[in-house]
Formats: sequence, structure tokens, C-alpha cells
Amino acid sequence: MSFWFLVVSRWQSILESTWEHILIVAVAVCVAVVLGVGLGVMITYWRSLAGPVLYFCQVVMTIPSLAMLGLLLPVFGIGYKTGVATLILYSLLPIVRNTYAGIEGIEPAIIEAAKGMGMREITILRRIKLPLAWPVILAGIRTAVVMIVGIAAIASYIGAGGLGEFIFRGISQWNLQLVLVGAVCVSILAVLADGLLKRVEGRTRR
Amino acid sequence: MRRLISKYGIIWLISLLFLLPLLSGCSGGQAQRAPGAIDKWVFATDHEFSVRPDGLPELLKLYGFEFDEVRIMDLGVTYGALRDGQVAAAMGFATDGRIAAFDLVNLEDDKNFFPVYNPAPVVRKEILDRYPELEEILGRIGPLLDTETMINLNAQVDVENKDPKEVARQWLLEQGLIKEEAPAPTKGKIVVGSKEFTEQLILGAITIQVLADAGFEAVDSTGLAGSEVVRKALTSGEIDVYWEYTGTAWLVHLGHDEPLTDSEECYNRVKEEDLARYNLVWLTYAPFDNTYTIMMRKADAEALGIKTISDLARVINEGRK
Amino acid sequence: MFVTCGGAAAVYFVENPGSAMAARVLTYNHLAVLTAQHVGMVVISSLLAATTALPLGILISRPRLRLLGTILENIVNIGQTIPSIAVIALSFTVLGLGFNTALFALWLYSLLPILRNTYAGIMSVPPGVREAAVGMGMRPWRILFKVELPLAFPIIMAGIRTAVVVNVGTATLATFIGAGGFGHLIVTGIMVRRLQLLLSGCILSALLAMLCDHLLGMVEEKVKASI
Amino acid sequence: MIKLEGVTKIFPRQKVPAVKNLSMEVAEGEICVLVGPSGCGKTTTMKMINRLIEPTEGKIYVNGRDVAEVDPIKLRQNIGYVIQEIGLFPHMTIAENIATVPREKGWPEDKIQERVDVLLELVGLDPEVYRNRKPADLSGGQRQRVGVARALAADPPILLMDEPFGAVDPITRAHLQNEFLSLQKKMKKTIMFVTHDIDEAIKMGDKIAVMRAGELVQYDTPDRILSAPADDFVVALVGHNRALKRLNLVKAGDVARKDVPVAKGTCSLEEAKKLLQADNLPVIVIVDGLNRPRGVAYKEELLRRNGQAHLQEIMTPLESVADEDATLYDALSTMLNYGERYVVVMNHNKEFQGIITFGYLLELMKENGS
Repeated sequence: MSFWFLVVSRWQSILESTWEHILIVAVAVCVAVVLGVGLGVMITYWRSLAGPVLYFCQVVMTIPSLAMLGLLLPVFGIGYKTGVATLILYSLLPIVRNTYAGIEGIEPAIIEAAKGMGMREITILRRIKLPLAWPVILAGIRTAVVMIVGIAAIASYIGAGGLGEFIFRGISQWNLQLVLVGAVCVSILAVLADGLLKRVEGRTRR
Repeated sequence: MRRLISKYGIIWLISLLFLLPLLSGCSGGQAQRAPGAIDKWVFATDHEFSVRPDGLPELLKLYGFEFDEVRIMDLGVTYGALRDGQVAAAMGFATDGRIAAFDLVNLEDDKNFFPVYNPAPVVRKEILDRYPELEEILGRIGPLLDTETMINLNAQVDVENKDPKEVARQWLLEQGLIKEEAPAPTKGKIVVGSKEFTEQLILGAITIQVLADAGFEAVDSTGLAGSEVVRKALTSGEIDVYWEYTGTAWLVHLGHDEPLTDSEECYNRVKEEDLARYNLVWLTYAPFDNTYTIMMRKADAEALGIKTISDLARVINEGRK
Repeated sequence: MFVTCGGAAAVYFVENPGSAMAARVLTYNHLAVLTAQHVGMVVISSLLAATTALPLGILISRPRLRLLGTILENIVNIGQTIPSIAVIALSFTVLGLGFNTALFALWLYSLLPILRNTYAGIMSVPPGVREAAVGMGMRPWRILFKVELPLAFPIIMAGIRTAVVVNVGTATLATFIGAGGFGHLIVTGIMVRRLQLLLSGCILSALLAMLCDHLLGMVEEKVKASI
Repeated sequence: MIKLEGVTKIFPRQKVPAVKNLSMEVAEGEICVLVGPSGCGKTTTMKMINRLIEPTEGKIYVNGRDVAEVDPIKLRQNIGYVIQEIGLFPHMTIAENIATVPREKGWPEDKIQERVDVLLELVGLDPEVYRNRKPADLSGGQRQRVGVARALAADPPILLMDEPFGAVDPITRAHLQNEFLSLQKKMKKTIMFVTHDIDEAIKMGDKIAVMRAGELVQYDTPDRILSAPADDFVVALVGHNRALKRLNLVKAGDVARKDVPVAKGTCSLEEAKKLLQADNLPVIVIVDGLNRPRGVAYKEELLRRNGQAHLQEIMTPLESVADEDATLYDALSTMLNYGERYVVVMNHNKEFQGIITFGYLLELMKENGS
């Protein structure tokens, strides 16, 4: 059976899985952005925390994703939740790092000027720091998204759904076409997400 | 830097030496050998079976033999590994379509090691009370499904890539269980569920079409994740009927620790307990048993005269001497 | 330090398997085999990847092959969006079961970051520096080895480090295709819900990743000092 | 010696030639400065000489040999090449940077090290201090010195310099220019020098080639460029104050009046008055025993005083002085700075060389201008 025949005959389940995949990634990214940016901002105020937090994120990155899924499995149980939790952890590093770098990279004179004009710290953060650091943060989000779209495929193994199911079923059935469907769809998703965020990035830069 | 270059050259050479045999090794794929000429007994299994108390370790103990090597891989890959001759024997599921398609045979579990997993339609009591004819309508299906038949149906989906619904319809027509055209629904709505793998999809499709033929409005809710999910859907009333395996119900849903290895006994005890505890009715069960199985290539098995796991144990143990 | 941690973790888990099922898997012999498999996969595939990606990256950064370079760069970028499990699965369905297939998949997957960083590293050499080298009459080979590669070295090394760390993680997936490794512990642990198995697999593979990263960091320092 | 014959360069996918039918010759030991607005083809012209760019048409000869027939590697190794400070290899030490071409040529290591030290001394950097530093540790001016040293490493007869002093601040630049000129006095290299700064061109060049849109507009001595610009483009390029700029072309030491009254501090006022009467100078220069100027005595002051005093007692310490290498422009600006009508010129040993007065300066310009 050819690849295209498979795509045509199973388009419904492919679409369904793709939607699941998007959903897991989207939920994870949303949570990770809130957490990551928050954490990133926090460590610009408590400098002593910056080292440990960034190191923790670094360590997370070295843990194989399959192992991470396994570790969180007893906590969140089979399925969706473990998948999302894992993806959140993996997307934290790029987002936290870039938030930190983005804010630290702002010209001190700008913040000086804002302070000099009598702006309160919270206003400075909201009106000056975050908008200026936003392109860098967005770049971090982009890295995170591309990465976790791929990791989400592995999360199918613990029942999180998504396009990884095609890949795992492809292994089980020794079926190249099934694997291809999974791989190609994940890859397309990643490229699309990347392109989309790049455009958003371009718009904010302007 | 100059030192680095010379080092680099050496690494390059070494890796070339690695790469060449690798590439030539890759292109081969299927090992060619005469039937029965097995010099090393390699066994393929998935991760779970390799450590479960009712899995490989106890099986080996019961039959009294050892494999030379156990290779662990993803469930389902074992069939292909066996077909390509990369292993001599493998574990699988008894009704998998690939057993027929790949020219494999199930070795008979002559010491009744494996627990039984006969499927039967499970209905909520209240539905059966409302439509007592269901017992007869669905009860007809089970006895017609023996292991051979189920392997064939599975093979049509898994190997020939047919649609489960089409496979089910074809079989039902052949058996004369349904007419060409289903009548317009005159009776009530019945929601049919199933787990997500091939066999369950076929069983679900069969059920739907039989019900439709009998004038019910059969709603398709097949392909729901794993057994926990489907079972929950049944008890909560989201679905009305699905096919469950006796062994699964006994070990998972009813929470017993000791697996049962006799079909009749297992069915009766499950039926009794499920009705009492959960108000679920088990209809007539099918004779096919989707349990673990030990498989070999048909050619190898015939050449070595192996039919049962005991035969296998004997051949291996004799080969050692 | 990593080795000590890993050893301690292994010993602890072997001595306290927590259940009969875990005890069956967690023996010193078995762990040694799994470690050998995992390390073997990672080391061989990484070495192969480095030795193929470096020359290739250098090749496509030559001005005459600039077009090829841009094309290949795009292919690599798209290739990196393919999930690791898919690469393993694809090579498995084409090449069949086993260690060599895993090796091939890992090689292919670590090729990309190294190739990309080699190319990017060489392209990042300031044009003024390259022009000065050409203008002074340095021979092309000497420019490559004395100017371009030393300047690109940190970027290339970053690529290799990324590749190896990812490689350690991807190698855990090789257990699905019968190539063993720490993934065996993890998958078995997930399958039969035994935390001890799971943890031992996680900790060993994470430690291996950190160890590799650390060693490569040391190599980087050494080489940097020597050029 | 560099000779270009009908050289044209058209870059791929471009219609307009970057360099159009250019012919010129740089004599041995001369500095030829290519000057013009950016994009006029001056850098392209220069890069064709060491074959970083191949000409579309025409021939280029270096020391009488057609460069197209010389192995580009050999060719380049015998042509020093200086570009802005960015051209230093950031990962190599200063010594390694300088040693690049000698290494390429396969010199023995001890000779290379010796050469590196000599060159570092030559460009005014202490070898002990700078040999093992990296370019990043140096200031812009120091890096530029290293750039020059590197180009001179294998003692090439020809130097190509592409805006070599472009990236440093004006004060450092003037410093580097002066040093380089005095170096060139000893080296006598044939130099092709590219800049967009007309002042630099006037200061550095023996000959200036003004280019516009790939064509040679005027190729002449700086003086002629200033006094007889070929067309409006050159006029605009040199600017409206070209008369003032011409002062840049004359060295103070070359024109300073030497036939002026000089006296020792122990000289009596009466004698000094006698010396002064012969001339209309505003001051009399007081020197010590080694002919080094110590101060001046103003004419009015001298004439007002009577008696047996010595010159020493009415001496004003020396302020308005210029080096013999300083241009008249510098001399004039010194005069203006101190509000004086004279400037005393000294050589490098601080010995008295002569004096330039404001009136004399006007006379000089009148003579040259006609």
C-alpha cells in the first residue's frame, strides 16, 4: 500500500491525531510561557537564584525524554497529563534562559531613564523590560515549540495521544508508511509552528 | 593544531573501518538459512513479557528450558523478527494476523501455562432486560469465531490493510448472519464500543452490523483507548456493549491475582462475579483465545518436529548435550 | 563524579530492587551489558557522525559549493524537526531490527547538528579575517586549518555537544527495536510499573549524558588551549 | 613598481563596470593613494593587483611581470597587505599573526622569531609586552600597528593598504600616519594606498589618483591636485579650503629660515641688538651650548632694555615650536594656538633648525601658488 493511499484512507484519524498533537503542544507551551517568563523575570530580581535555576533547566535537558515520561508517570498517571507535564519541563529551559538573557540584555541607560522619570518597578517591568525583551523571549518560545513538537511524538508511548501513535504503531506493525505518516506530519507541524512564530517575531521586531 | 589534524586522520580511518562492514551488514536484512538449521536459540519478546510473573521466567521454569539469548523489543516487532530469521522463536498474541501472513505457527501450550483470554460480548443488565433478544442475536457470533478465523480476519486488516468494517461485513455475509441490505432501524439505540486494536475494531464492526441487521439503531463508538477506558465507559453507561476478554476481566477489572488457564472455568467465574458486582452480563464466549503464544517459523517447526512448547524445550535441551 | 554517582545509583538499585520483577532485570551482569550497549551506541554513532559531518560541513562551506551549502542547510533544518523516535522507526522499517540499525539512526540524527554547526561556524568567520588570510597569500588548506577551523571551533564543538547529549537520549529509544541500552530499563519500568527499574534507567542515562557533556567540555578546553 | 594597462572589471550579473579602462603606473618607492567616494572602484582596483579579484580585461604588471602569469599564492606572499584592524586573526597571538607569511614561506623558526621582534620594535610596540597577547587585548591603534608589522613581515617590496587607519580615532590616526611616513622614508616601499579621506590622501601620497565611478579622474601629485584640480568633481572632493590644505604638503624643516640670529644666553644685550638689526624678525632665539633652543627674547623687549644685562634675563621660555617633520599647516596652527607670529623649528635631536614667521609663510604660499 502506498503512502498516499494510507493518507487518503486514514485522513480522519490522521487529522484527529494531528489535532491531539497540536493540543498537547499548545497547552504545554501556554503553561510553559507563563511559568518560564515568570521564572525568568524572577531570577532577574533574585540574582542569586539565577545560577541554580538555569542549572536546573540545563540538567532537565540532559534527561532523555523517554526517562522523563517514565519519571512523571507515577505522578500524573497514564495519558495526556504526563505528556503535557514532560513537555512543559522541556520547554522551560529555552524560555527561562531567553527571558533572563532578554531582560539582562536591555541597555541599562533605558531602565535608568525609566527610573529617573519616576516609574514604579512594576510599570518598568510591564512597559519597558518585557516589551524590549519580547523578541528574545519569543525566539526562546520558538526553540521550545520546535523541540517539544518532536518530544510529543515520544509522549504517545505513555498514552498521551498525538501523531507519535502512528510512529509507534508503525514500529509494531513493521510498517514504513505508518511511520512516514507520523514523521512527516510531526515535521510539517514543527516547520509550520516555526514559521508562524517567526512571522510573529518579525512583526514584534518592527 | 597540527597534532589535531593527524589525530583527526586516525579517527577518520578507524571510522571508515567501522562504516564499511556496517553498511554491508545493513543491506543484507533477511538471513538465509535452511529450515530447522538453528545454531543459536534466540527468543524475541517485548519488555513486559520478559519480566512478568506470568511471563517468560515462569514459563521457562515450568517447561524446564533456557534460551541462548533473549532479545527485547517493541511488542509487535517480534513477528517480523521471527519472519526474517533474526530470532528462532518469539512471543506474540495468539490471534494476530501476522501469524498466518508470515508463515508462523503457534506452539501448543500443552502444560496450560498461559491464562485464557476468550472474548465475549459484555452488556449492561438493564439493556438486556429491555431487549432480551440481544442474548440470542449476539450469542450467535461467538461460537463461529475460532482462532483460525480470527487470525484470518486480523490478517486481512493488518497485512492486507483492508478496512475493519469491510472485513467484518464480508465475513458476516459469508456466515449468513446478515442480509445484504440492513433494514431501517425500528428498535432502540444501542452504543457499541471497543478497544483500539485491530481485533477489537473487527469485533466492534461485527457487533454493529449484526445489531443493525436486527433493526437496532447501532451507534459506532469503537476504538476507545485501552481496556480501563472502555470498561469505565460501559459501567458509566456511555456505551452499552463491547467485547471483553475473560482473562483481562478476571485479572484487571475484578482484581484477582491468580490467572486462570481453563476457558470454561474462567468464563463462568467471570460471568458470575461481574453480574453480582457490576450488573454486567457476559454473553456466549468465542472459542478463540487471544492469549500470549510462543511462535516459530512454520518451516523450522516442521523440520524439527516441534508442535508444543514441550517439544521446543526438548529440542533445545537435547541440542545442549 | 558522574561515574561515582552512576555506580552508587546502580549498586543501590541492584541491592534494593524493591520487587521480584525488578530484581530479575537489575543484576550487575545485566546492567553491565546494558551500559555497554548504550555507551557503544552513543560513542560509535557520535564518532561516525563527527567524522562524516565535519568534512561534509567543511565541504559545503567552500565558496564554490555555496549553493549546495544553502540547500543542504535547509534540508538539515527540516531534518531536525523530524522527531528522534521517527528516525529510529524509519531506519527500523527499512533496515530491520538490531544494534546496527540503531547505530545508523543515531548516526543520522547526530549528523544534523554537527553538520549545521560546522557550516555555521565556518560561515561566521569574519570576512575581513578570511580576506586578510587570502590577501597575504596563505594556501587554502592552511587558511582552513589555521584560520577557519580554529575560529569556528567553539561553534562546531557546541554542535557536537548538543548532538551527543541528544544522542544519549535518543539511544534510550533503541530498545524498541531490540538494540538494548538503558531504554530497556525505562520501558520495562513503565510497562510493569516498577519505579526502581524506571529510576535506574533514568538516572543512568541522564548521568551518561552529563558525563559526555562534561568530557567534551574538557576536550574543548584542551584543544582551545592548544590552538 | 606597479603598472595597470586598460584594466576593466565587470562583476557578474552587473552591467556597469566597477573599474573602467584604468591605466596608471606607480613608480618604485612611491606611495600612490587611490581616493574617491565609496563605490568608486578604488578597493576593486587594489584587490586586482594581488589577484583577490581577477580583472575582466587589461593587464597588471608588478615589477615588470604580468600578475596573471604568477601563482597567486606566490604573488600575494610578496605583496604586503594591510586592511582595517578587523583583519587580524583573533585566535592567534600578535607574534603568530606577524609570523603568518614567513611561516607560509617556510622560514626557519628562529629567524621568524627574530623578525617578529624586529618588526614589533619597528612599529613601536615592546616585543616583551606584546608578543604573546591576543589582538582583543590591544587598542585600535596598537592593532593597526600590528597590521602594518604583519604586512611587512616577509619584507615585501610592495604594500597594498586598504583604509588601514580607517577604524581609529582622529588623534591616533594622525599619529599612525606620521609614524608610517617616517617608516616609509627608511623602507622606500612601493605602496598602493586606498582611502576615502582626501586629507589623508594629501598627507600620505606622493601621487594621488582620484577615482569616480570606476574611472580615473586625475592622477597627479598632491600639490597639483590642490592647485590645479582637473574638474569640478575634484574641486568638490578636495573642498573649498584647498589653499589651506596645501600647507600640508610642505614640511616645516624644508622651508624654515636658517639665516636667523641665534645667540647664547650669556650674550649681552648690546650684542644681541646688533644681531637683530640685520633682520626684521620679531624674536631672537636663545640656544644652549648644544645648539638646542632654550627660549626667545622679544624684539620690543630687547630694544626697550639698556645696560649690561644678559639675554638670559629677558628670555621667555619656548612655546611655539614645531618638529622638522611637521607640515606648514601644523606650524600655522601652533602659531595661532600660542598667539605668536613665529614658530621655532627643531630636528629630532631638539637642535635648532630654523624659524618660520607668519609673513614668511604668506610669501611662501604666494610663490608656490603661482
